[in-house]
Amino acid sequence: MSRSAHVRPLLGAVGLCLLASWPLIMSSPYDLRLFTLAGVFAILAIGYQFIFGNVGELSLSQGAFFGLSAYVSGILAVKAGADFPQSFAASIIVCVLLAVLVSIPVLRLSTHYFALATLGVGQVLLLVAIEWQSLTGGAIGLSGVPLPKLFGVQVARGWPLLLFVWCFVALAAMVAFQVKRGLYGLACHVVRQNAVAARSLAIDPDSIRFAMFLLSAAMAGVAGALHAHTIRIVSPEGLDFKVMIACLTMAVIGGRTHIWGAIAGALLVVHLPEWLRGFQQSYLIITSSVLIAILIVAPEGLAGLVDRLLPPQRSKSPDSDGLSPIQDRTSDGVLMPSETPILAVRELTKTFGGVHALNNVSFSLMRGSIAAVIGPNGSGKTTLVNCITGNYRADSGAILLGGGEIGALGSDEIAARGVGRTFQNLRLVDDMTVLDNVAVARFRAEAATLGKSFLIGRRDEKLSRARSHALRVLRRVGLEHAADVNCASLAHGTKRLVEIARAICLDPAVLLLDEPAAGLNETEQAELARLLEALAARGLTLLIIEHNMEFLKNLATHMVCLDYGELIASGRPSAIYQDERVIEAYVGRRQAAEATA
Amino acid sequence: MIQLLFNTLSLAAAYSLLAIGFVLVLNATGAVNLAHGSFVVVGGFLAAGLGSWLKLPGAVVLPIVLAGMMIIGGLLSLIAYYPLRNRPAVSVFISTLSMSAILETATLLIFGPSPRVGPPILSSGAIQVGDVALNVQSLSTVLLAVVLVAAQYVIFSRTVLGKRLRAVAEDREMARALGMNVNAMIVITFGIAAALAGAAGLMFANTFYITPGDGEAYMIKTYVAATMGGWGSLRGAIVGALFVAAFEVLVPSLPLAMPSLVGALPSLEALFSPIASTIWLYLAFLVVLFFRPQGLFGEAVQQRA
Amino acid sequence: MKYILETRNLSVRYGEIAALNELTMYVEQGEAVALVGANGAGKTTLIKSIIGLLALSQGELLFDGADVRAVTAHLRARLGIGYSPEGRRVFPGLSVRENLEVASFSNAAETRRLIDQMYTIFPALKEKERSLGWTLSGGQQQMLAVCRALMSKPRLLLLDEPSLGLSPKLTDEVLWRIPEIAKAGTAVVLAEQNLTKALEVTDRAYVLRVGTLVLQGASSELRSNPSVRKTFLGGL
Amino acid sequence: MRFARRIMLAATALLSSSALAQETSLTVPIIAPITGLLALEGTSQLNGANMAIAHAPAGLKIKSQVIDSGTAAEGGANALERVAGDKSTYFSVAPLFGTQVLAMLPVALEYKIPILAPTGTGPVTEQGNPYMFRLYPHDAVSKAAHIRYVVEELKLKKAAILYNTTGYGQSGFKYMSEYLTKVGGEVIFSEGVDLSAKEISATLAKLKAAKPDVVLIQMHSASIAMVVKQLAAANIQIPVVGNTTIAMPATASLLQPSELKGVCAESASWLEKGADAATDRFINDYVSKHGAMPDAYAIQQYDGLMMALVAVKGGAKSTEDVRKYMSTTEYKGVAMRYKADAKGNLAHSVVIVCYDGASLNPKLVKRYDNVAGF
Repeated sequence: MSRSAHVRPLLGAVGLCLLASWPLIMSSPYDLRLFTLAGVFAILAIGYQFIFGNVGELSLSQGAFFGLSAYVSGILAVKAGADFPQSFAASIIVCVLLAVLVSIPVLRLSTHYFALATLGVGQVLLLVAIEWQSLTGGAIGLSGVPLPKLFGVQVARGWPLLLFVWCFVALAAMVAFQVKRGLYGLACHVVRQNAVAARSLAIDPDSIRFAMFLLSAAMAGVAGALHAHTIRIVSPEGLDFKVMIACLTMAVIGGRTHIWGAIAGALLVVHLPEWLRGFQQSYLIITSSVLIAILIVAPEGLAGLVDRLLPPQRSKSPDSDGLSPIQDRTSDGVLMPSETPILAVRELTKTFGGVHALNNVSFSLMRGSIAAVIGPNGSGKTTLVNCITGNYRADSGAILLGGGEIGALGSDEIAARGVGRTFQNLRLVDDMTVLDNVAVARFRAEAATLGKSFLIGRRDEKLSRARSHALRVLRRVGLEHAADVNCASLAHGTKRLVEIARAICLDPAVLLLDEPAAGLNETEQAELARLLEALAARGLTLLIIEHNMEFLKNLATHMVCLDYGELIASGRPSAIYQDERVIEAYVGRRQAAEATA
Repeated sequence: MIQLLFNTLSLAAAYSLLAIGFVLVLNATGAVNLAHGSFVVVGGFLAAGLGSWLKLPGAVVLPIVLAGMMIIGGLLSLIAYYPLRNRPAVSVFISTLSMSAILETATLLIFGPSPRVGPPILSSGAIQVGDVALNVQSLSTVLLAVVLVAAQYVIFSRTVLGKRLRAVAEDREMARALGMNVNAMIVITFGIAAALAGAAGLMFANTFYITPGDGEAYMIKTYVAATMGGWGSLRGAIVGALFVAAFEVLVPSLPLAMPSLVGALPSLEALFSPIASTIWLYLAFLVVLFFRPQGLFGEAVQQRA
Repeated sequence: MKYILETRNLSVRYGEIAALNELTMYVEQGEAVALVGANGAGKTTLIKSIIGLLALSQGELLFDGADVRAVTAHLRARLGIGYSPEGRRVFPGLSVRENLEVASFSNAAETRRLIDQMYTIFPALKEKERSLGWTLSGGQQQMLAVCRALMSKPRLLLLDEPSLGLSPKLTDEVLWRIPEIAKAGTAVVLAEQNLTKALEVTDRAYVLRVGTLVLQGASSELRSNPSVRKTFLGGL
Repeated sequence: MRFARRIMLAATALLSSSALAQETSLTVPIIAPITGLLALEGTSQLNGANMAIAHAPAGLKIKSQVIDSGTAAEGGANALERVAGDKSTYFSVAPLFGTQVLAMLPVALEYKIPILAPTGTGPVTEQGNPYMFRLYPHDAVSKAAHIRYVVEELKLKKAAILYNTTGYGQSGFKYMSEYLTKVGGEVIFSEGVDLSAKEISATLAKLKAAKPDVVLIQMHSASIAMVVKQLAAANIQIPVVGNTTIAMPATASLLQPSELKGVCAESASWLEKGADAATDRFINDYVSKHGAMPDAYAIQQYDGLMMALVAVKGGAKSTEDVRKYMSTTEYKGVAMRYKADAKGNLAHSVVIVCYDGASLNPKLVKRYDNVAGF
């Protein structure tokens, strides 16, 4: 840690110096040209990281946007005599418009269907470019695209063009940096790693994916326009699948989430074949072998390799002192247990392939109460939680939150209305700190948007507020000391607490906990019970799924028992513990028979 | 028109071999093998080389091609899949793409850049059936594809090895825990996939010739067929192949089926050019996915909830 | 006395989390042993580490007196460890018969004989012989999973939660075969949440709690031991 | 004896080194697409260029540098930029791939370096670039001859045109349809086929239904062979006049002589043994090295590069000298006489060859010299 703390900044400085001195040392026009082209592709790859890296979608249309933008720029410049700012702007706009159009049918598809559908976009554009000869010049393309001209100043080839392009690289890197570092970037990270968890935190993965797709397209637009004005010809080769492959290779080889990884990937993928040109045809074999070797040695790309050798230093958590206090729904302390049900489930039924996972289940929760759902494995407890939180859609029945029907809402919307949850199999983001895992729950409350994240100043105020809020929640659950630790390195019990803290940070009215005590030792269980009681005392309503009766014994104020999807008992714990059907469901019929005999 | 239907069938037969191999690997490893198109190239050149050297028909050369391709497929899995098996799926995406560049460049270096013609499966020429001349090559392509698909079916449903290959594809961890050597099974699966693609290469090399750069087009068609049919479904792969072949042959020949319509509106002709048909294929693909996001046949294995 | 299975201070970690803590246990030839404990006690972890799907972080694992820590899962299975996993995991696209065939490493005639033997244990499977795995009911799948594990003629059979999701009647049907199997010479390790039934069908039992062994003894004794119920069920 | 031999060796070494001192050293960059979809034509180009270097006039010390331009549009331009600054580089061989040449033109202009490209695609010499030299007849030239042969010799006017949807195919189609209309002919069917398309029976069925007198083709090697083969297989007895690729030995070897019966092709150049010593030397060396007759790309590249080498041998000391020589001098190569017009087009002859159905070697049937476009 301390070694890498010193080495990383040094490495960064050396890398930057190397990057800056590269064209100074290798200063032949040829080297400058390659460096310029690498810059163009770096922009393309940085843009691709938004969709492929930030939200982890394998899009194969980045090349199509790149080629399209080149065509728009080229056609406007050659046929309409547009100047650079015009053709540049138009290219980006056209790309974004196409992205909007494409995203309607395509964004809802999953993985490979998405990949192929986006690939299809490129193929169609390629064919159109070849066929529409009057506009595009057909297969041979359109030549005579001028060098960029800005405010009447011609950007000459060589150094000026190189600097011009790399200014855009810097700009793209800054945009990417802005998007990644704020609360919005955190939300993207959660969407990529765990879309279900994101929804439970009132983050809509779809709208984030949509925004990232458009941003990727816009960046491809920038790169495509610069490409047209750099190589000064537009042709169908720009739309070829090979461009997409090159872009994907840059992102994977460099590292899909690090900005500098995209730049390194672009430099490498552009230069590698050039360095090996001397081998005539065989250079392709060598280049490909090198790529496979890099994949094997550095599975997370060059950036990932550096991270593995020199783990990044964690930024210190913010000092919550000195920040203005935040409104906290649960901390008002005015909401006393009342007799109005905050959450009511009416005749809920859910079947999976003919098997009733839930059959006509009804119950309701009073504000500030702690209810427990018990039942043997496979009795439908988790299904019940998933129905309430909108992860499953019930076949029939109603779910009312504060009197309003929520059964038809998406899970992010339900979370936004005040239903927080934890998961039986923990759904934390392992490569994020505890603090950030919790802070991301403030996404909705802070109204973080992509647009606002562009304008982040020295630091993201929203993120700072979210973090200090999160820190306060962590303090409440006794995890303040672990705030800067990566979740991956936490013990199981601590992870459970982090998930609870994250759900509390959402500031919910109802909190659903799926087996919160599983894997906790007795001391931890006792602490958890105290915490949950304290939360309930502040007006939070709790619904706990649990096997551990010991844990529930003194905690729950109300209990329901499920067996084979049916609610077989409901009432005070003391009554439930005596219920014959419950004992039978749990311990097995024979024993129950013996007990009564 | 019968002739065209027949050509569609023959093309679809060859594409099915490709798509089936692609899906076999997909199911066994969960990985997309983007070097699959290059197997066609390598197999095609192998067939063309052997055919012109031995002066024997394709059916005789076929066993050698199948054996050679099994070895190449197995080797590919050891280089491009095995070291990356626990890595993100997209790593295999890139490594198999790189392998495809290696395979095609090696083919270029060994055989040169000229297109090559493969030996006919049985013989060239045509059989006259009524007033339709059925090309022997097309006929034998369909026949051979049916034989190979049947052989593939027999292997996978009748032999213990085949059943184990299926078991590995369905649940790798469980297969391992029951004593099956999963890594060896995956190597064999790659081998079978490569052999089927090589056989397709042998068929294509005679009718359409083969050049070292042909892999990408075959790859994309295979990818479309496998996805359209439903990710991981073998039945879907065959239907997908039929779909792709139909858009290649039948759609561009629609003006022949309804000459009056096209005659009335001459500008319509452009809508049935081969290029336009390819565009229609992708649009049809989008439409299929819009209504059936899991492809025509859905995911291969249905789980009981 | 040579044990068919023995663990010494066996520990398993998931990352930094200890899932099993210095577990020492043994299984004798021909006996049925229960592993009981609530959810998350580490039963599945132990079973998976015995078959080789999870690596030990420390400790020893002896099968038939030989150290098998370095032996990969598929070779452990061939050495004679049968495994029926939690959640059954029958091969969904294979027929019942095929599910059995792939797990046998004997010659064809012997495989046929074994399959017939399985059908006599669970006649319900014979009726479904040609049906694909996924179309079976939960109970049938469980029977299939048990039979499949027996196809390699194991000397040790690992059963992980065979009662999960089964009705009491079906649970009985599956669990009551265990004494038979053990009597035929195959030692059985049964991981079960259903305490009562587990203790009914086994000779000895180990009680786990959060990765640690808390109790052990003859099943018949444990059944009447009140602290078992308490450990297992908490306050019930 | 041994001593004497040693002296002899030393003497020869001395002699050769003094000869070396008088040699002109130059670097010849050969930029060609030797991988990818145009690898076949690009390799012919490379073979022709290598042969020219092997046959270079005495007194030139040539270092050749082969650079693959691949398939990307900027492939040629990158490569040119790499070699252009070199003092010993007087000119460069450029790819036959029109798009790449177009991208190279601004670079050539900037470095004032002549580029020699055996491409027929129209626009490359329409950019007013004095450093562009086209070694291959302009499509306007070859297609003019193509159409003249069809209309004047074969007396056929109702044509179906098939072409690949590449720059090469589209350019050929454009000129053919334009010229055919000008001389009173008619294009009654035309279709562009993707280079990677394989199954073309639908196109051929439509072609057959259109009942043309003649089939005109502008396609790459595998595509045109496929068309010829399937026309023969379907027994469609319509005369075929194709482009140069069907006259390439590599293409002919894909077909049976019978399938080629009656097929004619336009080609830039046609060599026959015995014409003169230089031609024989070229053919013999080429065949012995590559096992096949040179095709038009190899021949045109050989002639064009040789012309530039002769310029250097003749005293050209700079890129500018080479440009002057190339644009003003008439040069007789093995295939034809080359004389640049104002736009840098060097080749103006076209031949028509036909297959007789008995061999895979076509016969010359018509030569058009100094063809102008319509």
